[in-house]
Amino acid sequence: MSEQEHHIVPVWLYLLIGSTLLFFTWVTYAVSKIDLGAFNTVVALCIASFKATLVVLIFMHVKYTSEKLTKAVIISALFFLGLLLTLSLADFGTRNWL
Amino acid sequence: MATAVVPQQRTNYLNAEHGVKSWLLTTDHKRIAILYMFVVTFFFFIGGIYALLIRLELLTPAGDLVQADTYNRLFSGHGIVMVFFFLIPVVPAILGNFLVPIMIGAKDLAFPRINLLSWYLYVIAGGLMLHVILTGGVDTGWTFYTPYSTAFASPKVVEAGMAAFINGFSSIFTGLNFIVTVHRMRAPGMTWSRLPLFIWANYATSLIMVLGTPVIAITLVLLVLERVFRLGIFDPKLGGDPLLFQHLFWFYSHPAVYIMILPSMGVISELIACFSRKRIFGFQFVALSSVAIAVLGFLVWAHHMFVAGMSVYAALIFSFLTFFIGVPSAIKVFNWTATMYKGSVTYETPMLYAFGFIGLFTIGGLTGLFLATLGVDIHVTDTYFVVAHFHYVMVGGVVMAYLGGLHFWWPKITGRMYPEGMGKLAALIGFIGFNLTFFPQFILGYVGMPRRYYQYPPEFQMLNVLSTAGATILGVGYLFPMVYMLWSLRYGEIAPDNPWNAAGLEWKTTSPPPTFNFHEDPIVDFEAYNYDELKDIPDER
Amino acid sequence: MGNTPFWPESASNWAPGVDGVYIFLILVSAVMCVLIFGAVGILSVKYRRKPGVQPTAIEGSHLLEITWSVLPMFFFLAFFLWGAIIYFHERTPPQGASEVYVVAKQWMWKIEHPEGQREINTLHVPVGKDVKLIMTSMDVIHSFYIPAFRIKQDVLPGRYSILWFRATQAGTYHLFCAEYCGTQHSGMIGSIIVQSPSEYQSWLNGGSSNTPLAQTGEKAFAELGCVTCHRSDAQGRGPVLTGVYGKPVALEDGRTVIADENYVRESILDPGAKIVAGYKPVMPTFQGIISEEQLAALVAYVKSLTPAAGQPAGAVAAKAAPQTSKTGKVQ
Amino acid sequence: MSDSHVAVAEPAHRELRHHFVDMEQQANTASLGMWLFLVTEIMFFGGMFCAYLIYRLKYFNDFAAASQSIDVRWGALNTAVLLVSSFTMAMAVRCAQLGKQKLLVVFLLFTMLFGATFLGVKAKEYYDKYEEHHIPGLNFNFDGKLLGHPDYPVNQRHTEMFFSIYFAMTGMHALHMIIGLGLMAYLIIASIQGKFDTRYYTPVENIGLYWHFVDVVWIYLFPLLYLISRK
Repeated sequence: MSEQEHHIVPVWLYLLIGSTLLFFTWVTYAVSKIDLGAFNTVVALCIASFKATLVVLIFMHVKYTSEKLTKAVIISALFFLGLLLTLSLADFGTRNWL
Repeated sequence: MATAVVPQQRTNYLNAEHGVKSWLLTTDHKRIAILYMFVVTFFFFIGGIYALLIRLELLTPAGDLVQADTYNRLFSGHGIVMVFFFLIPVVPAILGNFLVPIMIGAKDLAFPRINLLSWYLYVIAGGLMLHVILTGGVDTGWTFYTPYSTAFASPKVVEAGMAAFINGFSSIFTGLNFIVTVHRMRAPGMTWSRLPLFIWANYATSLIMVLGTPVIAITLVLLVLERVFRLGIFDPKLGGDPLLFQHLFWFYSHPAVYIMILPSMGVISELIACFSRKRIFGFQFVALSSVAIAVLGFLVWAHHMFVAGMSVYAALIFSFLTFFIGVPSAIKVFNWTATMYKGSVTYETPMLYAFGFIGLFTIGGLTGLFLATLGVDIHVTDTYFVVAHFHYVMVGGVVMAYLGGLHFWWPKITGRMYPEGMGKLAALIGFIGFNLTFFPQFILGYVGMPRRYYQYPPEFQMLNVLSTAGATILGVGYLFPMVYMLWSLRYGEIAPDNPWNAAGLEWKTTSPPPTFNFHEDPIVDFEAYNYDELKDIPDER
Repeated sequence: MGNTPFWPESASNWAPGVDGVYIFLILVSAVMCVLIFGAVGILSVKYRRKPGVQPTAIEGSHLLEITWSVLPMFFFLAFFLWGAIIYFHERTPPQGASEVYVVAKQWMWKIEHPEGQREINTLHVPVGKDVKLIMTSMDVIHSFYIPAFRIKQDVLPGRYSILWFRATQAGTYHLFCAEYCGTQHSGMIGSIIVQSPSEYQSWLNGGSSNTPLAQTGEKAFAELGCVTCHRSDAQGRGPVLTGVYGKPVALEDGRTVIADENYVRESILDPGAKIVAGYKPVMPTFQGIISEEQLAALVAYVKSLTPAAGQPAGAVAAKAAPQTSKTGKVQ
Repeated sequence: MSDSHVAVAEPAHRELRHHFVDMEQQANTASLGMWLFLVTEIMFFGGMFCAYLIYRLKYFNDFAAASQSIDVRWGALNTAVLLVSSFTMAMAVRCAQLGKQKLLVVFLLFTMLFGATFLGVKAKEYYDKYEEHHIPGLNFNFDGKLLGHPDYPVNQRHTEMFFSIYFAMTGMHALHMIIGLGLMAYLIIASIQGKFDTRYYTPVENIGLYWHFVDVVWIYLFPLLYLISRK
């Protein structure tokens, strides 16, 4: 980031995020022991996405960048990844329908 | 802009430094473009020789010129070399590399050393492919379909796959470089609405390179893992689903045809504007249609798989979506045509190529509709109809545009004019030869001749003979420019800075440009294609 | 056959429809070509450079842009719908079609008729009868293509691909492999011989006496020991197979699948994949034990098990489920 | 050729490349380039996630059984190790921003240490799989039982596919880690040589982005590969 505007994240925030991430890793592990049926996977992926979002926003400074382009780049990557997964599933998921 | 100095005495990017090292270690985008031109042309030759041998074998119904296995290696080599080593890099890596920074008023691409790395990756991949060719070749077709490639084909498929993999990274880095350059390196005043359409087209292409190419890269890695270590991913014998390979392959390889055609469309926009002396009709629509094609291109890939055993519902979805990509392509053709309205049209060689492009691309695009239509596709897919269709788009379209663009910017690149009369003749020969080669293949396809056949029932011979005859004319049409272009390097007329009296930043610098492109940092205070402001300048020469 | 054809022969129920869309497409394309090339020709000549005449700056026209974006969509929609309807019919084989099994391998087509006739690279079919091909491959992907019928279907290893048609014109037609499959790809060709029903009948009757496919399957069913568990009285360890084909089957994990050819095939080769509700996964796999031909015979036999008169189809399986307690659930 | 634009404001930084106007443009350019590279990485791993997703849905029971043969404790430990390394990397970038060169080296060393720990644990896991004959294509033998039917074996081929995908994904991830360690070593050398200051620390920042990305991939790999229907 540029010298004028680069944001120095305070150490306490990094520590907080770091420990939150570790805590939720433990949560993932603990929840996996409980039988929630199909929701085990849902919960695990939700936690993973939460953790990933924290890493991207704080550790990777996306929250602090004034550059909209960075956000656009990330969103478009997720969009096209979503296309790959959903349109492939459109085939594999409906093959036995007929 | 200073114009008083005699062109020959000025230092330019060609004579700024001398020696092999100054070329092989250069980070100047213009020199790298020249490096690409050498290697890409070389691979075009290799692919062309393959094409020639294929057409010779198909002259007679019996398999008589070569062995069946040899023939399979011929069409596979032709496909791999032409797609990965010619069509994908030809316009972006040569013309794009040379022009993108100049057209936006930058000194170089954003990452000059990565640009050179791209070229080296391309050369390494090309060397690997050449090694495959010289040690027996690969027999999978350019599509590498599993389980044939992972369990049956010649073991060379591993090396060929790696060649395509490495080449993919060359393409990724070029695309990445272009996107960053367009975002970050524009000269003061060069707003997005002032960007030439060639830049828009290359930007859209770069999006596909960055988003699509990694998927083919990992697919090839998985293919190699399955082939070498028998990791079960695609092979049904190991529990896999071969259709997954086809999905992943076409997720890249369908958008890849837009990697090939989009920059060519950008070239055509430049040519038509210049030789009609007008701003492109519906500029914003043409610009945005490039981006629309890039995005929609990712929604249609499975139309290659209608008979592959895919879900009926998925086929319906993909067929439906495929038609939408016809719209932005049609927008381009209509707008190019409308640009000539109330223009001042001249018929220099580049314009003839542009006419040729519109003709061939229109036919190629319309036959694309046939293939998007499910019932018809079932009959014509995997036949010569498909072969004809994609040659109309990819060879008719891309090569026409490349040659048109090369003639147009030749004075800028080399500082010499090409011989105009020979140029026109070559354009005409190429157009006739092309149609004679590939139009009969539409008929062949609908009659039912499958592609990748080395021998065929005798009733198909007549059309195949026509096609082979056309191919020889086409070969002349492509070789001829190479001869007179080389000739012009020494004997061609010295080119003025702006021989076409064209708009655009690249014509505001000297021919050839200096190492950092401009003698003074440009400031853009004019719209793209401001031909109405150029009209008072007297006719050149 | 020295004459050069410019149009393929038309010999199946699909040909008129496909040709219809194709001609429609050609007409629309031809009109488009005339319009575009005409416009390019006229504009480029009319507005060629003339001394003293300056070009007029024109920005564009939103109305025009919208018109030529939206107008083609109606044509596109027509192409899509027409093509999709044909395709949907092609993918929904009718009841009562004669079911022929096709096994593709490098580089030949092995064909087995329900009556037990076997052919290689040749397929005899009668005029006017629905024929359904149940195809699989022993090695790589092939594609069964009959240009005169306008139909094509890839043949994949490890599963059945279905294709159906009704021949309308007697004659001999090309059979091609349309998916590249190795050295002799272009040699993997054959003929489709379409005969009048009477000729076809005499072809069927000729030659050595054949055992019908389902009967071969029945024999294999006994020899392989299938019959010990899959008893017809609902007392076996496996589900009753009578009347199962074509009906929905409730699975242990709560899903329901239609028992089509691929389901029967999978159940023989990978019995653990879809366990019928109320049964234990005790069946051993037959992967690698039986050949594609035996498998085809078994599938044909299972399909032939229609319930006796008065007993509604599928009733047995449905009845059997509730009385056996469900063992664990798969999640 | 005059670079008059640049020369007016302040003396050009020694790391300013010829084709940029100032350090800000150069840093923004490099940052965008890195983000786009990460996009390609997302799509690269995306291909494998696609394969994983489809086969997981298709062979759920076999995948679940195979997944349970992996020791989840090692996976959880590795997740924690990698998250901590991400934290130290973030701290390293912070030191670079503030010009604390010595501390920068210390944090980079810690990041390398945790990265190496991750790889060590991964190697141990791989070795366990080798001992258990769970390496596909290499005398693979899986004697797990079908979920809910302890007497009935799972489909060998489909569990083998799970391990194919497991090794492909974790292997590709580990390769990225190894490359990351190499880049980290470069950063340490460069910062000891004094290449970075508060106006130029782009390599630290970009390699940091790369490292966090590799972490994010693992955040998904852990539940997807280790925790399929674990009870």
